[in-house]
Amino acid sequence: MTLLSVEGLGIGFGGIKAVHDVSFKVAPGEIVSVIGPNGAGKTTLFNMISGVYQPGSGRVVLEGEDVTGMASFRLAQRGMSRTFQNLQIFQNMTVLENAISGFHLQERGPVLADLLHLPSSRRRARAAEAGARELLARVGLERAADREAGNLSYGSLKRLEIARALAMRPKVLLLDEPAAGCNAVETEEIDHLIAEVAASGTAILLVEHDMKMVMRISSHIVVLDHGEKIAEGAPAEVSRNPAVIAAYLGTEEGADADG
Amino acid sequence: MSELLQFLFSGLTVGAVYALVALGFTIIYNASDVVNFAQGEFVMLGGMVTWFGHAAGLPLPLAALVAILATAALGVAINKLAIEPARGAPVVSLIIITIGASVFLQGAAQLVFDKQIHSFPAFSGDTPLRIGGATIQPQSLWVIGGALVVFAGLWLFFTRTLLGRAVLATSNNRLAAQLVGINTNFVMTLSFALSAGIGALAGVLATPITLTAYNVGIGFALKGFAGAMLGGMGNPKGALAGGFLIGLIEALTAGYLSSTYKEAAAFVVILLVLFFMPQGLFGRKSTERV
Amino acid sequence: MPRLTAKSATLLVLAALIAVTPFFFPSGYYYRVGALIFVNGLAVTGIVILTGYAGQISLGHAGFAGIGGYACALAPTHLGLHPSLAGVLGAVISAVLAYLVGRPILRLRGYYLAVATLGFGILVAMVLNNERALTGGPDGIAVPELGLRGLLKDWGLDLTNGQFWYFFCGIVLLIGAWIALNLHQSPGGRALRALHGSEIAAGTVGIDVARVKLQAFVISAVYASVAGSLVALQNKFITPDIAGFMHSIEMVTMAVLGGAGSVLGAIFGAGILTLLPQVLTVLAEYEQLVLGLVMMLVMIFLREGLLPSVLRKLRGRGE
Amino acid sequence: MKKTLTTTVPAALVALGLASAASAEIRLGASVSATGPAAFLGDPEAKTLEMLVEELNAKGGINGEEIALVLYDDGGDANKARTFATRLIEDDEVQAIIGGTTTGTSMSILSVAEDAEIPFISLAGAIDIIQPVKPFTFKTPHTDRMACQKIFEDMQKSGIQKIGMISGTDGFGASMQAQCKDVVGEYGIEIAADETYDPKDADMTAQLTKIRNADGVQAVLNPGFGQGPSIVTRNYRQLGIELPLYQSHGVASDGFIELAGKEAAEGVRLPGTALLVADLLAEDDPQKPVVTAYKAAYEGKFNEPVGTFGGYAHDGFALLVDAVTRAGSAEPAAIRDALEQTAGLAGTTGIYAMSPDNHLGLDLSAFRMLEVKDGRWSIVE
Repeated sequence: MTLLSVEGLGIGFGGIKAVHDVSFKVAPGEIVSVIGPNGAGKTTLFNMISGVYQPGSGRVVLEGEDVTGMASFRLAQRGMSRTFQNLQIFQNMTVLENAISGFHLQERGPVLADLLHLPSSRRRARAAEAGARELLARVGLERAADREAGNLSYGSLKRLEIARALAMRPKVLLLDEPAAGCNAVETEEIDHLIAEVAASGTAILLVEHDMKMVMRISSHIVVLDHGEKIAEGAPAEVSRNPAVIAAYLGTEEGADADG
Repeated sequence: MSELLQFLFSGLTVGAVYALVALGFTIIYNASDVVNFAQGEFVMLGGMVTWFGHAAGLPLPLAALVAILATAALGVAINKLAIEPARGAPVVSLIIITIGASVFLQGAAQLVFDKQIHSFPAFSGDTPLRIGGATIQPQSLWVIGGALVVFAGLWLFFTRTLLGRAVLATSNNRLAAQLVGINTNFVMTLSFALSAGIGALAGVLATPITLTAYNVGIGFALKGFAGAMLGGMGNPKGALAGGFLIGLIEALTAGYLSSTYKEAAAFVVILLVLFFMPQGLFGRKSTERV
Repeated sequence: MPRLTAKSATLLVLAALIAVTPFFFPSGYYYRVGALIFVNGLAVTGIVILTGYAGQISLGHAGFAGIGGYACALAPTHLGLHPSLAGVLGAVISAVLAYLVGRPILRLRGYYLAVATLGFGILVAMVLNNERALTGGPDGIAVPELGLRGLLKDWGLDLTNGQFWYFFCGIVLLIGAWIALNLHQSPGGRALRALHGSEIAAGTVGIDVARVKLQAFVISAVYASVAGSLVALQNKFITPDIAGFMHSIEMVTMAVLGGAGSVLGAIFGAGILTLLPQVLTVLAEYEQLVLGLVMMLVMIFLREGLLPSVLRKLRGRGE
Repeated sequence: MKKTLTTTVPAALVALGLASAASAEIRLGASVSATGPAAFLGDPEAKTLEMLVEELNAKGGINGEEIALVLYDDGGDANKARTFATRLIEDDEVQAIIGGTTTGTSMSILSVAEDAEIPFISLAGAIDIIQPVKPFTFKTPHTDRMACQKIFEDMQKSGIQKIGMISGTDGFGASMQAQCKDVVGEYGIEIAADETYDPKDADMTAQLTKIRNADGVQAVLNPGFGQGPSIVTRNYRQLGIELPLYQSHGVASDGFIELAGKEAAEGVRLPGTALLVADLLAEDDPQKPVVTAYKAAYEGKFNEPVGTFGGYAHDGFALLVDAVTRAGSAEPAAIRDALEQTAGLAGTTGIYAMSPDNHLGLDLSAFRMLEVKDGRWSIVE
């Protein structure tokens, strides 16, 4: 069964093909990783799937519905959520509020009720707060709840972003380098978290440079180079693929550095 | 036909003033992403200082030169004292800082000079030129010529000189520019001096037509800002086109439709253009990096 | 729990200020200044929602104040509405107009949004200026008496005109502040602040950014409109200046100067900028000079605005 | 903390007002637009009032009492004007108010003054200020309507039947435009083209071309003040329009000729006051001494030409001084009664004669039709 299917997706910037004809499928509970050297087009691919960029060609299909180029808030309503390589945290809010905002689709209601502080508005807000606190506990940030989000460490912010993305109970979750900048312990925690989320039935699409992590948790790997898919398959298969090895050898340090 | 020509002359005269102001906006915006609402005050100062110098006995060209240099120096001072310390502030704060500078300069001008309306003689006399049944004042040609020369100069500067490219590089990516060894502080200083100088030049050229007083700046700033945005902020071509376009729309609306709502026409056109082209006519499309 | 007190603390401080300061008033004129501060505070509270919460700029909000003001002048004579209902009508018109105008222009960002809202404000001011037959043109137009003061007198509460408007505007400001504070911690307000933080991230959690921006724009337009109505009713006279560009700038400056992120800060800013020209009458020639300096200095050195910066300093010292 | 609060709050509040002065003086309030869009009018008004008060006090005041002038700058903003009027009355406790440079600010001040029963002498043009008559409100300038009438009378004499109008959209221009359109029919004159310009506009050739091309236009009238009329006059010559050009009293000053340029201004007519032609007045003209003295004092002190608007303030002050002198009291009600009985008072604008149903006291004879000849104002007879 396929939850998300990417079909021949491509985009160009100023005549340069950034991504060209990339296709793959993700099933519920599956962890699919997209890897490739720096500048291979991984984040661009994510931006197209999640509606930040309009694809130049191809289709994105979510649960049988064509959602190509759909605004990201509509994708969210259909169960797609994501995190960002360069954090997109609401710096003007507390940690708790960041997490609560992940519950937007559940807590939103008539704005008039919000303005007048009606019981319905309070009820929605309370429910969201309870959920948010639970999630913060799950990612180990419960004690930072009332701090300004801007004051957190990089690793904590990464986890906060994941918590926010999880708040909406996505059917498919796009994680763009969740472990970048995290130490070994934090990486392992994130590792567990991702596995746990996948186990609950969420499809996960992952971009990650930490190859050990990728090999450990991925059920399927897609390899990009120069915007094109050069290989695809189970971790063991892909790691033996000569084209993949060649691509990585070309940029030796690419395997560990941040993109 | 001669009627249309007359409207076009009117629009070009006024449009050239707007274009000069818009070009001033563009330079500072390119270097610092700041829209300097005090730009109009530079125009006012160009006119007022020239009048003051001329009235005090300086020959007109010398008075004009003094006005341009003094205003350029003032532009540098504004950059050093008000813009540089506020680097990284949100757009709203920057708008208020530059409007604050504008209010301050107006307040200073009314103290240093006075609240009367002033003018000085046109450069080439007041005998209108007749072209195809329409007339134009020689001073209008000075203003139109000034706008074109400044545009050409800027174009050459930005595309043909190392310094000009350094300014563009700074606008694209400040940090990267610093890394390749561009002195971005100098670029900023230069931009403010240039922009203020061009503003003052606009004042010098336009005053024999528009007259000047301590409070004329805000009007120029609004129209110049509108022109720059219509053309696409940051693009000299856009500033030139936007400025002339607003002048022409106003004149043609006044001529053929209603003089009461000629400014409304200009703003309706701006709203429509922005509706279909959110970056203005010649603006760069920006792609957000995430 | 602490958030609850922040909200009630703001309201308490405001209420106390409104109730207690009259005891120190040496003359009736101070009621007038107080009422002006409250009206400006109300308009600025709307800017807090638009700019402080949602991060959007408007340089044309005086246009809505103009609509609210002229509704009170025109609806009673032309439609036979009671002046208070005329104010409500003005708010409705402002809201509808904000909706229609906001839909296309709120797609714009930063300076482009600034120029578009500026254009809107100028168009409104132009219509008020030029449609002399209807609006009285630049000379202005008379506004009928609200009549509430007479009613209160019949009920045994005899206030001077100045006192009445002081307390009336004070109460409306309190209501306005209460609503804005409600919004701050509500789901809807959180969505606004989220898009201020990051529009892209707001989209990924399902926030319909365009729709939420429009909400903020409409709500803030209603604030400006009601403030405009209060000015008109209080002065019993109105001129197109109320919709002018400088008034729009004044509103934004008050909010940002005091601290657009917080309702109390913005009202504080309204107070400062309303008092400034009154204090500076002794040095009238220097008024613009000082105002310009204040605007620059506060924005450069106290970026969050006067009140938040001062509070932070105090707190910093306390710790 | 508590202590500082209780002492600083009242101190700050007191700082808002002026320290209240001794009571053995006449307290005169003024709110004019010394800055803002009407600064061109309000600035000479403020200067005139300050100068005249100083002069009078140097001479010993009225009835032995000095005048204390409290002057505020309302920036042309009606809302501010109302605040200052409230402040003048409630806080400064003035006995009379002069001011209201624009119609909007005058309307704001008058409603406060009427409520408090303080006499108010407005310096603005609109007829609405004194019609219907309000007990405590008076004004010194001619109404815009009278200016229109004076101009149309002159046009009628020259046999002009069709005119074009080009008006500023500022308060002055718009108000006069409306009044002129209102009375033009009485003179058998038709307005064939009706154009406007924004006070900040730099070029009016488009509007003037339209007027020129309108059928059968025999003269052009330009109500407005500030730089607009100067630019209109220049553009008029630039386009080579040969028709008579009428300006309004809004630009009645030597400054206009200077800004428009002597050549362009040549032949322009406008309804002006005696002030502009002080040296041309007959020796027995009752206005001659007043006008000559004011002109000499003002131009000597401020080194800029006198204008109609400063003259309005001069007359407002003269009316007040005259009323207080006659009343022998500076009680607001007494001043009001005396103002209403003003008779034969020569001012710069005209000779004032008030009555219970006329709070202006000027008629058309106060206006003189002036024309620019050889770069100077001259009287048309």
